Order: sequence, then structure tokens, then C-alpha cells
Amino acid sequence: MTALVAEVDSGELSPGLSSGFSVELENFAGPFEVLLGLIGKHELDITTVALSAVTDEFIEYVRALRLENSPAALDAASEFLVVAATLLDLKAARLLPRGEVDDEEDLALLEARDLLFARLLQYKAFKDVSHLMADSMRTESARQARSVPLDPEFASLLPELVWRTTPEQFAEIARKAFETRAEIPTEVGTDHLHGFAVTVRQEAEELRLLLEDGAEHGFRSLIAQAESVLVVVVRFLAILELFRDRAVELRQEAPLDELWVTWTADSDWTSDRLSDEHDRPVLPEDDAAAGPETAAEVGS
Amino acid sequence: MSAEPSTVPDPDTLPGGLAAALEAVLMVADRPVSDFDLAEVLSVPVAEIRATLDSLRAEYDGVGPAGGVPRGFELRKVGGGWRFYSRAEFAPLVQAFVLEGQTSRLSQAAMETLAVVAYRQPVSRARVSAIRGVNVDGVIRTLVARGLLAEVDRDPISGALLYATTPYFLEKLGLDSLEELPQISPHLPGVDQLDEFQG
Amino acid sequence: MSAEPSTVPDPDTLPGGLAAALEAVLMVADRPVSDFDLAEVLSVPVAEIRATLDSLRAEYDGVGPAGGVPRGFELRKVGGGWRFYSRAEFAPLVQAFVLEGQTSRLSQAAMETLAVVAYRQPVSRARVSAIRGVNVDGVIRTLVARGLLAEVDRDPISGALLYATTPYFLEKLGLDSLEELPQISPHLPGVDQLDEFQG
Repeated sequence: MTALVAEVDSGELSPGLSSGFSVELENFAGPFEVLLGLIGKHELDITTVALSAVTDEFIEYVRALRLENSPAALDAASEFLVVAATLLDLKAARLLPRGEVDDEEDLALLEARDLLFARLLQYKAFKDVSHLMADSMRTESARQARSVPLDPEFASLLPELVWRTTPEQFAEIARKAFETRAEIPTEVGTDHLHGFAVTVRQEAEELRLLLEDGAEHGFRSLIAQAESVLVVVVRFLAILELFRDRAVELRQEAPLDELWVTWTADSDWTSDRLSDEHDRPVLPEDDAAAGPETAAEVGS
Repeated sequence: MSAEPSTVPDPDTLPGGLAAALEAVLMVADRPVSDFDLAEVLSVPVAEIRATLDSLRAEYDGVGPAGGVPRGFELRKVGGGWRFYSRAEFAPLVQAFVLEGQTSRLSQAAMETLAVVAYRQPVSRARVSAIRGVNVDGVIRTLVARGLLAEVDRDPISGALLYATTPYFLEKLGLDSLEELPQISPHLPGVDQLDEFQG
Repeated sequence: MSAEPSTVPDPDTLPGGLAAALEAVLMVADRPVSDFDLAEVLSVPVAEIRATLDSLRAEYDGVGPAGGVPRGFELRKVGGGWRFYSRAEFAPLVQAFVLEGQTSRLSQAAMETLAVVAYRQPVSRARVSAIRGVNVDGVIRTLVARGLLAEVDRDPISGALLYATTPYFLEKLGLDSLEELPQISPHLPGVDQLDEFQG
């Protein structure tokens, strides 16, 4: 992240980022960080920030990233696009005549602005406090806790070990211990319930299995196994999400024609990359308000 | 399995009394030991344990009634219990002998993630991601492997794993409990309204 | 005192002087430390180190010039090195504390950690942490205390301690040698790539 911040601080925002811009995912600090950097550079109070300058610069920054960098860096930079989209909305909102917010859409845009500010303020608070915590840790690391092996005289007093594990069982424990690394479950299976939650993430994973061969698949074949209309809808939304994440390419010859889907993401792609609004299934009564993007409860 | 009470001598009958008994026990501890655990093992009221540890701490710091110079070690109450530490002033010397446990500095990303979890725990990765604006899966995995965070629960609705800080985290910050974390409100204008916005 | 251009401060300039510096080091060193090692790192003649340690020992035993009562810890020279121990008189109390909460069975976490070490030995704690995804320091200490694992070596590069299983472990499993451990499939996802994980 240091590279990003340094660049923002030094004002090197115009295309010409060749000066050692490198993104390491571990250290990638994200769009809020960059936004804060921009705001700092303009010495603006983030509660009253004039958005247009920051928005233009931010979009310019994203564009520069896209022009100048390898696909790997682009991959990391894709996180920017969500914020860039919000900023674009905000910019549009700014063009609206002041005071005329009776239109539902205008209201939504203004709310989007408040939301972005709120998130930015919140992020700034955590960032500030993380510096305090880092200071404490640094001070604290000068002290070393006593942690020494138990004297043999005491160790020998431990009760004799009861051991009933056979070598085969032991090997099985080892096998599992090595395996857990590969797949850490992030959700509990709910299939045994009467109705089950359909999430965009789950459907994205399903799609991945179907598409991973790299061939072009028609949408109809992708929904052939779907158990319900809701699964079809959520699966379609998942395709849109995957498209936004550049995990798939879409082709459609004519309106209402077959939609052709091709998998293009790297082998290390996981559905965790999809934006987080999807991993919280909503209750049925929330469906209308939450919109189709989240998840739906399937009754039977 | 606990030892028979009869075999454990009354610390007052031993040379050095309760203070020395506490020193002896803490000498073999490899984690912070709470007042209560000490009170139970020694069969002494918690209040007496606390008072004795407080005066030992003062004595080691060279500020006890007897005065004197600070010792090279100190007794501290962190992470919910008492433990012996080397005194900070001697860090360069100590580091020449203790290789293990010298943890490399955490990245800024890791510190921010840790801060969010500390103040919002128990919390899902998705929630932390939303606050930080980036995917935090890798960072959280590192923090769990470092022993600073732990998976503590699952969200009853989404089934998502929830993360919280560990006693080890408190120790690393030199805090006895989460209540001692610095207040976040001064850093957070309009904090009351923000909860509604969290993704 | 030699004027080494090092970052290690002169102990005489620190509060408590050389005695406190020795206390700091010995309180947290995880194995006995020799006079010579102490002399070298502190840049103090060996004779001075020995004299200071002897007077610390006498002070802790309550027989120093200042008199006083024995402390709960003592300084002992064992196997060519100095280390803090609980004073022998308090052994019954220390035992009670050590045995508190101990069971005759290994926890699931301990069993898994043991399995990882068995199939990866010799291996550092950091590496086992990375494989298990949790901090394993405490568990490994338990396994060492139980005689199932031993420190066998140091990593030539990082200096980290390396752990391996013991003959007692083989005895418990009923095996003659490590070669008799059942094979775990080399095609398992994860096992091949594990070398990439560096805690």
C-alpha cells in the first residue's frame, strides 16, 4: 500500500504510473485509502468535501491504472471500480438542480453520497485507531513474556497419557489436518432445512463448476438443473456479478437470443471476490426492499 | 485433574509466605494467570492475592515502601491475568537471547483489520471487508495464524464465521481487557448514525 | 569493557545496572544461558558476570548481605547455564497449579498438531501454525511437556527451533520407527503445495 499512498500524496495521479507501482494483495489498502489520500491532498474536510475534483481525479487514477498495468495489477485494482461507480453516481447527483429531490432517483443518489461519506468517516476512524494500536504493540514488543518449558520434575507429574489412537486413525487425523487448509468452509449447509437460502455466491460457485472447462455455454444449459424459478433468477444475477468481476465473458447475437457464457477468471478465483452484499441471505419479507441482488428464501 | 487439597501446604507456613508462593507459581506459567485461578490453587481469598501481587509489582518496579532500584523483570496484569515479563529497557539485550516470539511487524492492512475486529467483535469477514473497502480474507487468515484473532462463532442467520480478538491480542497490546481499548468515538464523528450504514 | 560498536547498551547505564540486565535476560530465556554467552552479549568480563549472578542467587535465597526472606524463585546453574526456577519448597503448590485442568487425554487440537509434526518433521512452530491456520505455540509446549515432541534442531536460516516426534510417541502408537507411519496420499490437495507456506 505504501506505493499507492506515496503516489497519491505526491500527486502523481496523471497517467504515468510506471514509477514502480505494484500491488500486493496482502497490502492492498483499497479505494477508501486512496480516497482519503485524495481528500488529504486537497486539504478538504471530508464532511464538506467538494466531490467533483476528487471524483474526477479518482476516475483518472483508475483509468491510469487500467492503462499502465499488468493484468495482475488490474485484478487488484478492480476493487476500485465499485467505488468509482458510486462516485460517478454522486457526480451525476451534483448536476441535479439543488433542492429538487422529490424524485425517487434523486433521493437515492443523495443517500448514496451520505452512505459513502459515512463509510469514509468510519474507515478513517478505524485507520486512526489502528495507528494507536500499532504504537501500543511497538511499545509492548520491548517486553518479553516469560514462557519457558516446564521443568522435567513437574512435567513428569502429568498424568500418564491415555492413548487409544491407532496408526491408521492417526494418519487420518493428519490427512484431515492437511486438507482443512484447502477448503475452509465459510457457510453452513442449509439444504436440510425445509426451504433453503439461495445466494449469489453459492450460485456463482455452481456456475464455476459448470463453466470451468473454458467452453462457451448457453444460459439455457446452465439453468437446466435449477430446482426452482428463484434459482434461475439468482443464477442469472450471479452471471451479472461474475461479469462485473470479469470472471466471465458474455455474448448475445440479438435481443432475446441465447446468452453465451465463457469462463475467463484465473484458477484461483473464488466467489469471495464478489461484493459482500451477497453473503447475507435475507428473510422473505425483505425481498422487495432488498432487491434481487442479495438472496431469497425458497419455500417449497 | 486437581491435586488433593490436603497435599497443598498453606503458603503462610513457607518461607517468604504468600508473596513467595505467587512468585513460585508464576515462574512456571506460560500464559497470564488470573487472580481467581491463583486464589483457587493457593486457597487464599482473591482480595489477598490481588493485594500481594500489587505490592510485588511495586517492589519490582522499585516504587514499593522499601524503595530500591527496579529489577530486570516486571510483573504485569495483561490479557486477563498476571505474568512475568522482562523490563522494556532491556529489550536489546533480551533480543540477543530470545529468538522465538520476535514477531515481525504487522502491515498497515493487518493493523486496520485488527482494529475493525477489535471494535466490532464478533464480526464476519464480509462486515470487515465492507468497512475497509477491500477483501480481507487473506489478512484475516494471517491474523488467525498469528493467534491474534480466532473464529468464535457463526452468524445464526447467514452462517458466516464470526471473528474475535484473543487474549494473546490483549497481551500484545499490553491491555488487561477489551474495556481498556482506546475510545474510538473521538475519531468517529457522528458515530451514532453509522451503525445503520454498515454493509 | 570493550567498546564494541553494537546496538546493545552498556548495562551500567540502565536502571538496576548489570544485575537487572541479567535478571531481564534470564527471566525470559527459554533455556539455560552460560556465563560466557552472557559475558559476550553484555560485553562484560566473565568474572564480573559470575560474581553478579552469585550475589543475585544469594539475595534470592535470603542469605545476601541485605538479608531478607527467600523469594519464590531461585537462580540455579544447571548443565552449564543459568536459569530461573521455582524454589523447591514450593513444589507442592507448583504441582497443584500445573496439574490443574490437566487431563490424561490429548485435546483434538493437540492431536492434530502432533499429526502435522509427525508427517512434516523436523518442522518449526511457525510452519505448523501456517498449516493448521491457528497459533500452535501453547499446544506444542504441551506436547513437549508430555514427551511426545522434542526440540531437535534450529533452522539454519531463520534460527527457529525445529520440532520432531520422540521415541515415546512411537511407543504410544505401537510403532518401531517413523517409516511404519501409514502413508498419507501424496495426491491430497494441499500436501504438495504446503512447502509454499512459510509461517
